[in-house]
Amino acid sequence: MSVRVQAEDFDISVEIARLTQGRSDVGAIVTFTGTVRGSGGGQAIDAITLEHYPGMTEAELERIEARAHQRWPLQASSIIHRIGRLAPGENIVLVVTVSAHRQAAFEAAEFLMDYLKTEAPFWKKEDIAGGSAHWVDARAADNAARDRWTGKAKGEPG
Amino acid sequence: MSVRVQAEDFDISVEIARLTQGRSDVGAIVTFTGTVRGSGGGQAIDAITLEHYPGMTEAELERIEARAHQRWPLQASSIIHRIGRLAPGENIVLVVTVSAHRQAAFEAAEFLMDYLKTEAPFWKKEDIAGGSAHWVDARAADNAARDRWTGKAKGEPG
Amino acid sequence: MDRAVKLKYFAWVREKVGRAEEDVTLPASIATVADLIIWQRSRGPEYADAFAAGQRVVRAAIDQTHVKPEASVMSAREIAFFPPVTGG
Amino acid sequence: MDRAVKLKYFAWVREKVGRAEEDVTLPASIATVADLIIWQRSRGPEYADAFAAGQRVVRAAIDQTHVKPEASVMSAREIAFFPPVTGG
Repeated sequence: MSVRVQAEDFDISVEIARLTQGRSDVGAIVTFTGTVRGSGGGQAIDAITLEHYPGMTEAELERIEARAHQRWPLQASSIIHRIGRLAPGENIVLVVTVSAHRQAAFEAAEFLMDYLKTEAPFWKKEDIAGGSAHWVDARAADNAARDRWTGKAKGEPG
Repeated sequence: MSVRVQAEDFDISVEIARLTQGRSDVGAIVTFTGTVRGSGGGQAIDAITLEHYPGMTEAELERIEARAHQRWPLQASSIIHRIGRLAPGENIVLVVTVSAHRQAAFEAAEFLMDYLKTEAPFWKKEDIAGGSAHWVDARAADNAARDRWTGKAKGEPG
Repeated sequence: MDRAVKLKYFAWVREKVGRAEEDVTLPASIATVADLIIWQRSRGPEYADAFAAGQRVVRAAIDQTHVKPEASVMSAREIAFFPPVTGG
Repeated sequence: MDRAVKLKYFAWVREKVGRAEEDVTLPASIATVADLIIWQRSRGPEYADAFAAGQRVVRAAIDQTHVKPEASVMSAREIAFFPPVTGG
């Protein structure tokens, strides 16, 4: 298990190698990469700026990751989230899950993203082309995505 | 859309860049990598050998990919499957899906893997440590995974 | 008994309040996060604005764990206020 | 009318038959894949073994598309036989 909050970009192949090197029990690796879209609500975006809550962010991501490991037979996982100013096309977040079988790897990656989106203390500000800036509103769809995991497995607090 | 059957290994970062370079409408990239496990049915494995049906394999993968694009708003996707002899830990297959939103990217990647596993003409032989070799049997669980997509979306042949 | 706590603010809550953090002494009457939010509104127009009852509800964390409005602040050392999160 | 078709074999079907492909002329009586499988069984012990009715059912493709046993072979140019697929 590993959690990182950083300004720097990441390389997906390097992160996968970190988790799988020297293992021969791995059968399935899923990665999710979130990237900056060039528009939001119909307006062109110059950049986004990601603010976070140092300390709580890492603690919250570790809690989310531990819950995924309780729920699925994962051999390894990693969450990396960038902070600071990011231009369209740049990477924001990477989740990697490693398991013997694909179903566990897929489900755990979706779970990690659904909880990260709704519980990890990050906030996104969009710089609109032309000068104005605004904080992105939370989406009800993200809460709904998280809530589909509730009660699905034994002992999962939801 | 892109489909490749090859003996050579692939680099996930390179494959993602191929699909996303120069785009600013991408928000979500999911990759699935299948790798050779070091044991099967409790026995240690020296290597696997992947045989395929040249021509039909590519055609079938393209049909599967086209169905995913009909069903989800994907901006790009890629399927790479290796053939020949592969040692434990080596990559077998890569699926990449690119979309504006994560739900579509996740679902399409799972769909591609479920159909690839049950419809793409590849066959896997395991070389057991010590000398014997046997063809891997198809798993009922893979058919069940594929069948959960049937009738789930409009116009999907299943 | 009055208690010293660190308050932290993030995103538009931070911008409205005009600071990222401050050390305050909570009146003994404040038992829950909800009590604290009502108290915050009384501390000036910038606080009244940030903590206005409305659709953009401020969330809270005590000692770096999410809490609900009814959570006790009795043993809190650090209380943070922020909008619903929007990472990922 | 007799028809010339290419037959292809993969994985353990190929190993049992002892060849990867062959050109054959199908008797006019063979209308479906199921008919063809029955005919194959009559072509020698290696075919009888590969196409034995049993749990390890051979699958078929006509002109590189999966087909069911009742599919017509009337206009087929290439017919392939193989075990259930196991890639990925």
